[in-house]
Amino acid sequence: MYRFILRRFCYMLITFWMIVTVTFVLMHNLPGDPFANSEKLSTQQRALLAKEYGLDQPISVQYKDYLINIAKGDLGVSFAYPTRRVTEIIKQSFPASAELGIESIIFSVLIGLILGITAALKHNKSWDYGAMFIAIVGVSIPSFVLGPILQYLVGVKWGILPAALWDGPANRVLPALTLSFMTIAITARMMRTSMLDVLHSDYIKTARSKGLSQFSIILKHTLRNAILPIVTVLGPITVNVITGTLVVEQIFAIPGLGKYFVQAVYSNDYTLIMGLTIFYSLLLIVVMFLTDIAYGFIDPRIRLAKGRN
Amino acid sequence: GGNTAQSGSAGNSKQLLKMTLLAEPQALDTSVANAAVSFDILNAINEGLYRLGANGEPIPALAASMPVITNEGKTYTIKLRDNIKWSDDSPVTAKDFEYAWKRTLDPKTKADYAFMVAWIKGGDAFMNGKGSADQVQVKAIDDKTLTFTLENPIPFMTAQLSFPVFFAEKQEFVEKYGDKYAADADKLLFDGPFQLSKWDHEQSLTLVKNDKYWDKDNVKLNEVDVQIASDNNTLANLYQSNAIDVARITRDQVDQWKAKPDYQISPQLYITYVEMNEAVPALKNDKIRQALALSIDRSNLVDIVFHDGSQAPTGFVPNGTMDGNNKEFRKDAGDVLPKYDPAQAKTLLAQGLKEAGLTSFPTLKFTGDDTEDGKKALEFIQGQWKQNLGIDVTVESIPHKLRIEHGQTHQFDLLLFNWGADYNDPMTFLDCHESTSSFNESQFKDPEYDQLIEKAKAEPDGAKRAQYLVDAEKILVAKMPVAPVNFRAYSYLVKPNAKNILFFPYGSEWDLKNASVE
Amino acid sequence: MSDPILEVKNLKKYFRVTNGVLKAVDNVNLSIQRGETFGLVGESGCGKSTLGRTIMRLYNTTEGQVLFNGENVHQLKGSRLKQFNRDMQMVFQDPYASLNPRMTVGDIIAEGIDIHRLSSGVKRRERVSELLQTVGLPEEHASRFPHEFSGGQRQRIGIARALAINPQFIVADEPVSALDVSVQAQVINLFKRLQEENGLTYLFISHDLAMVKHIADRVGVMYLGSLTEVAQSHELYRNPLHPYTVALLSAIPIPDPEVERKRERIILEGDVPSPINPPPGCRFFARCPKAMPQCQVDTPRWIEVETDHYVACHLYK
Amino acid sequence: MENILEVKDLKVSFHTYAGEVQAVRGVSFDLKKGEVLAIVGESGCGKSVTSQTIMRLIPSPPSIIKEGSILFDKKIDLVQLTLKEMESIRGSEIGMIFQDPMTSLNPTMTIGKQITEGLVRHQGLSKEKAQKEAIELLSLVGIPRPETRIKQYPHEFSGGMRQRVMIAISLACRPKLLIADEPTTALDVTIQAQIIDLLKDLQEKIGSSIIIITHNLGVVADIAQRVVVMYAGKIVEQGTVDDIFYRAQHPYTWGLLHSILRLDDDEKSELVPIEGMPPDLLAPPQGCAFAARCPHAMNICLNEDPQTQIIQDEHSMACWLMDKRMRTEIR
Amino acid sequence: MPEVRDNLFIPVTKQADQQEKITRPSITYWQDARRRLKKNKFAMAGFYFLLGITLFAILGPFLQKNGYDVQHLTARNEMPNSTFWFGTDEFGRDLWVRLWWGTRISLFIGIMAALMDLLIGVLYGGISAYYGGKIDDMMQRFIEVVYSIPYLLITVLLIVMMGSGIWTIVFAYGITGWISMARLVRGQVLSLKEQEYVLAATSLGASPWRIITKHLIPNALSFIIIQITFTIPQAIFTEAFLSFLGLGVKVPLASLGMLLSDGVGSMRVYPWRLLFPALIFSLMMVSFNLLGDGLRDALDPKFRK
Ligand SMILES: Nc1ncnc2c1ncn2[C@@H]1O[C@H](COP(=O)(O)OP(=O)(O)OP(=O)(O)O)[C@@H](O)[C@H]1O
Ligand SMILES: Nc1ncnc2c1ncn2[C@@H]1O[C@H](COP(=O)(O)OP(=O)(O)OP(=O)(O)O)[C@@H](O)[C@H]1O
Ligand SMILES: [Mg+2]
Ligand SMILES: [Mg+2]
Repeated sequence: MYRFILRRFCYMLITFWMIVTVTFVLMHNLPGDPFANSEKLSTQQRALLAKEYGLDQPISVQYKDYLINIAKGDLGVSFAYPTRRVTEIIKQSFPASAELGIESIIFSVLIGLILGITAALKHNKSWDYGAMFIAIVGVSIPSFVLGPILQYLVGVKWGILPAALWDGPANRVLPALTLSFMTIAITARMMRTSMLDVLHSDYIKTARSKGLSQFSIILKHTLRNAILPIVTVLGPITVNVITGTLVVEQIFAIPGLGKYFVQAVYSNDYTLIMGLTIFYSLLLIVVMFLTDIAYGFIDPRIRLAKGRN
Repeated sequence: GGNTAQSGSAGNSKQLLKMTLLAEPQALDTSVANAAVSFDILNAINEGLYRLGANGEPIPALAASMPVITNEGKTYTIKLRDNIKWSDDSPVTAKDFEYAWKRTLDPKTKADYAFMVAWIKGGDAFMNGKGSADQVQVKAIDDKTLTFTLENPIPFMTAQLSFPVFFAEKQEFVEKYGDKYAADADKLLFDGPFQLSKWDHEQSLTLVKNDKYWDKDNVKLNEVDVQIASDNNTLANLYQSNAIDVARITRDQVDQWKAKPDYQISPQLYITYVEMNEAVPALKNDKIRQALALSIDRSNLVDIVFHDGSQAPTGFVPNGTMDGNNKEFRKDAGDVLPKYDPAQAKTLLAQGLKEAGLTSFPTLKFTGDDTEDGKKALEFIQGQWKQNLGIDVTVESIPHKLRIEHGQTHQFDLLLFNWGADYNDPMTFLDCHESTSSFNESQFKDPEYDQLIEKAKAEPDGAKRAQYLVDAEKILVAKMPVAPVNFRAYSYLVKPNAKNILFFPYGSEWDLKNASVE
Repeated sequence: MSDPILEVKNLKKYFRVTNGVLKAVDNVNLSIQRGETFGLVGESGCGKSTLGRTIMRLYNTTEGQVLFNGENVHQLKGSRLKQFNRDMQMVFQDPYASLNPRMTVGDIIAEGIDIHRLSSGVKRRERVSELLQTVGLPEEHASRFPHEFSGGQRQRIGIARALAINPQFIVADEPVSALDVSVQAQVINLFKRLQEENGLTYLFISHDLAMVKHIADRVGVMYLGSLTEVAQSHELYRNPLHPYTVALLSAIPIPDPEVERKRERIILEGDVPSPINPPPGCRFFARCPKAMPQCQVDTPRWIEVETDHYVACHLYK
Repeated sequence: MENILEVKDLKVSFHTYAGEVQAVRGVSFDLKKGEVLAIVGESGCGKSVTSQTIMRLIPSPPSIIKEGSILFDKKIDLVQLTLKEMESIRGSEIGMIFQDPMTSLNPTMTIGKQITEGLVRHQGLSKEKAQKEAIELLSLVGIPRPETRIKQYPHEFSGGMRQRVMIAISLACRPKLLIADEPTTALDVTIQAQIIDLLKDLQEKIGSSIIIITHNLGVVADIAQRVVVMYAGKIVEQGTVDDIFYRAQHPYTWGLLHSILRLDDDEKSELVPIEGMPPDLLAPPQGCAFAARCPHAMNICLNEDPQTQIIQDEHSMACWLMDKRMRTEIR
Repeated sequence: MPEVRDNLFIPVTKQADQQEKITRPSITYWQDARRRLKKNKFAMAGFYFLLGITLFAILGPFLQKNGYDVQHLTARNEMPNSTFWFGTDEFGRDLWVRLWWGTRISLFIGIMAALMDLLIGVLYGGISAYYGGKIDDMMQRFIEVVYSIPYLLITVLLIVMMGSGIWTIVFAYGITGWISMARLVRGQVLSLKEQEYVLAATSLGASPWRIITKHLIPNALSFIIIQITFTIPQAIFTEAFLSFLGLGVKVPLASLGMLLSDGVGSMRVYPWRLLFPALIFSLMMVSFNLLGDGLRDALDPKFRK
């Protein structure tokens, strides 16, 4: 087990280092320099600034310094927000994104599972087609269309929920719903497929032959096994949802991390770009690792295979 | 459902006003602040020596009275009020101003707007790392008296002292927080009408009335809740659902609201024009440049692309700009820009091409911002040229920052450019076309024009100076290095019960000192 | 008259798996004479297929050699390798997985012909028809797809594919175990007929001892990666020496109620252990009814108890 | 002796996109108390469908029971029961063992849980009692250290042990009838012997009647008292083991017996396969389904389906060769 | 009991051929799949919708005399009428023409993405799995790296570096979009190469090239086709998303995504500017999904109904 974790960790470091390097190279090939952002600065001033941020150094030195800083857990100061460290920006903006992402994942898993299970249990009947149609429609409406429509109808016209902003629990509903549409579709389809697989498996026949009721078979034998494949994709999906909230953030005025992914590139904010990449990939790697472990908890076969060492 | 503007949520006795900002203020450090969103907040929580009135006139704020100006309009001596205090109860002194201005000039501070403070003698050298702080001619004579000397006489200097870059900063406090100064609500000192009580980055800011403010009796609002939201639709929707009291809107929302009492227009000292790079052979010819300018239907452009109260330009200096002699510049100069005339443009183009020895107009690149306005304007102008002159340009929209760099390094053929005033004077729009200016992106070179600008800069007499500037603009019209397409305005929705919110044409967008909710 | 076509010497094939080393084939010695049928039996997972595939060069060896006509097959290169590929062929266990579902039967059978450029055009077609007839299928079937055939027919197609390049030696890896009893005989008869007609040599792998007894001249019994006993087939059934062979023979039910009623069975205790990181000593130790303390420590040697009757067991000295 | 099960003229079909698959086309047989009955026949002849229809385990749709009755314990017609009523019979009155022990157990549930489930459901035992019972069952089927084993998951068991667990599950409520659908096909020979031995042993101890489905005639000879031979969804011959092995009358049974190799057969005689392949049940042929492969087929076989005739006591078969009009020479 | 005449009790004489008669009708795998697909009403509906949309994307603009960029400043924001079938936008441009042009662009991007998938994804996954071992290990690491860099970041970086436009979007998709295809193909090839028919070919001495082209690719093809039917809508979706961020194709050309994000802004005043693009977009997406689902069911023998 230790060896497994150690190996995994080494791989993680290598992947990580490559990501840092790739981004570093890409970033330094961005046209423009970070201080082109203001019309008002004179050339001399810019040179002074560049010097202060070490941008006058050869790339190799900058690269080395950067690696050293990362090792120390220092992601530097944002160029565009000079009073804020990159770690602070992430710390301040991530919670909203994470909350939104997780809420939308909960939404989509709940609705997706219900749709998927219904479809599988009523395989090839109108319920199945209906559920799958909802799922398909879900993937067919871009969030930047759905968001404004929900905002106007629910928030303004009917006045049921806040139209935007990030104040209380009621403010979460619309953005989370908008964000979850895509994942609802994905989970619903996956759940349907894997439910069908499980329902046709031999051990369900065994369970039936014991005289268990349909309900307890589904509850005790089917769900747990059918959810397994979804657990594996849920991790990466969650990360993507958390960081891919840009559109929803903008529409619903949510103080999340998403917009920085675009903004940082536009403002040549080197430190922020690097910081975001590192944060994202770290998140992804860690989540995938956790997913593996979670998978082990649900599926005893995996638990043992790893534990044996 | 529908429109409930009249019963706006502002109708409360709590004197709570709900505002929005389009973006997170990047810095609330008065030296570093560089955007309207920051200026808006700084104007509320701090105060300069003067504050602008409803008509843009300077009113003594922390200063006790108007400055005493000597030395041919170059030396200013200003007395401070007696009862002015920082929020930590220490008095605001002239020293705080001296410190703040020098700090702004210090290259280490990375202040975008340092160039304004550099109008003071010795400032420019220090700012560019060549001089020292001691050589900057600003001095606190005693706790209550500040004096400084300018390089050139500047007629609008008193008004300009209301700009946040000229605010005071307390050395002790700034140095205590170092890099983190002004990064959060608890790392700020206040001497303005409000205090910043809460700052949730990227989300909201909460302002509460400052009880230590010298003029607190005239401050009616108890609290201002400022949410950050940028999407146009979202703002309109929030306004309509009474979640905010003030919203800036554009285009389609304007159509929806313009008949309602909520709707207000605030003209800006802000111009949009097409830069034509004279290094490109086809654009060297005056007639070709004029043809390009004449073939743009500016009134339609303003209506389609901006549709927010913006005006079709009548010159290079926008409406509302004062001439430094207490008159409006546009009234002096008149409507100088030639009218939209496709036929004339066509003839000019033909003549121009012949003069330039070209058989046809080359396919040039037309670059602009990738903002919605920017893209729409590019699209429109491209269509105009195509339909009126039969010429093709390839359109390229790029991020704002990249566009600025392209401009400054002259890597463009045609460039859609926005320029907002830093101070209320024609100079801010005209001196960038001087051949030596680092903002002379079109590489326009006209010795006569340069002379006029230089004369105006050194001229202490207001009337003469204004005339030089009027003449300079005429040269621009004749040569047309840039083709103005828009005098910008902003459209606002304001709940009818929210009173006395001031909207400014430059610098910060709004001022809430005297605002109230009925 | 010793004319070995194939010799396997100290062959080992280990697989690296997540939790250790899986010794699928461990120290196997074997020699097969030209023209004979060598049967290989043993329970599922004992390494029969692995042995067959290693001989076929589908796997590399971990240790040891496979000599085919005196040449080490794992060191063949170039034209010698091509010749080897023509000389030795394999028939697979699963008639459903061993035919490419996207190729016509004709193309499947002619694959070897195409690879070795033996013939083309009309000649190739003629050869395919001939092969189809040889395995008892009408020649029109050449244009059909595998999924249109029954298991027995598919297996015959697999055999035709192997025969197409005139091999001397065929490794038949459980060629009939996936078939219904009623069609197994079709395929077995075909194997026998082909051997008579073409003088082929077979390595016939199966877990059905009755089947192996019927077809093989000599039989090897495998247990957990190692050979435990090798003998002439009638000798092995009449006089099994290794306790495992004895138990195996007694475990096979005989389709005759009279016999079954009278028969005394040796039922082995326990299960086949895992081949991953196996303990030292005799592999059969844990289940052996005649286990001795020595068996747990020493790996038994390979000895010839009688002429041509080899066994690896401490019971025999 | 008393019959525990009477299957009468059972017909089961599947509705598929290609049409109606007539998997079982009129099957009748009886099972006596305490008897072991074997059903043999080629792959796809309807053995599993028959047995799963008894348990009503075949999903409907796509399947339908078109005709027939399954009288269980003299009084209940299983065909008429609702699924709810059936649930109380499954596991408690009738137990079932499936072919593949590797996939028949839920991989994410402990063995103990899987055994006790049925007990809790049918006998209303408390958790602890059921647990004790499970331990007992495991030792009954010969699994060492059952106390620790019940907490383990299926993947920690070998194939043979899993099949024992399956047996323990199916016997948990001491059912009157046990159906074993190819219980040893997926297992090694030595393990197969263990399992068959165990089944025989348990049958004596518990006294259940057993239907064992297999195509291994050796297993049949070992364990069964009576045999049903099926071909293409019909019973072609049934009788005692001796009837079938020594006095078989149907050409298909002959073919089956001939194509099997015997270990104790000394000479290497030529094998006699049954040529051809079974008919497609989508469109079963007119007449006798075996006619196309039958070496003795007559014109009538291609046109008319033979009726079942009793030959002697329990021995019956369906073939025109037994017809009185049949010329004796051929026989 | 039917009447049975004695003369029927005569042995039949059989030809060998008759014994071997194959009862299943002789159709190829693809014919079988096509038949199953044709039976799937939804998939066929999707297919015909797509066909129609493609036709209109090609021919639609010619049904109107206006170019997509011609501004009718006197006819701005017009409702659908007999001159402008789908109305006009704020520049007075014909939305009918613009819409079909946009559809054309979106479809083009989708198809290019599919080609990328085939070119990069299939090749990458195939090579990685076929050679296995160290090569596979390294190639998998690389995939991990690409996968772990935020997709949006890469895309925006690229657009900033190369300028926006159709080709940039296609290129950006090419950098990240092929990963799922590569993974899928890798998984397929990994299991296919252990199939006995591949081993059989190996033992016959087949070259890697022959194995890849004759055995591996044909058998992974159905999965590849299905993946492509998912890739295409995904690419279109991505472009729409980028358009919303202002990173789409160059004006005055507009993709479907740009028309949509334009339309959203003015949906309350000029609803038709959202309605028509949204309708076509959703129809396209739904159709691709239905067709993809149908293909999956049709090509997978397990899904036989
Ligand atoms: N490629 C491989 N990687 C790892 N282990 C393998 C591999 N191939 C076979 N094994 C293992 O090697 C052992 C022997 O396998 P092999 O297939 O040779 O057995 P077998 O005797 O042919 O069994 P069967 O009768 O089931 O075909 C088994 O435990 C199997 O799991
Ligand atoms: N779900 C189903 N849908 C359609 N046809 C089916 C289904 N289940 C079984 N059949 C058909 O019913 C017939 C009988 O199948 P059954 O499973 O009973 O055969 P079997 O005798 O048990 O064979 P085996 O020995 O392979 O288990 C077969 O032709 C099969 O194709
Ligand atoms: Mg094998
Ligand atoms: Mg069966």
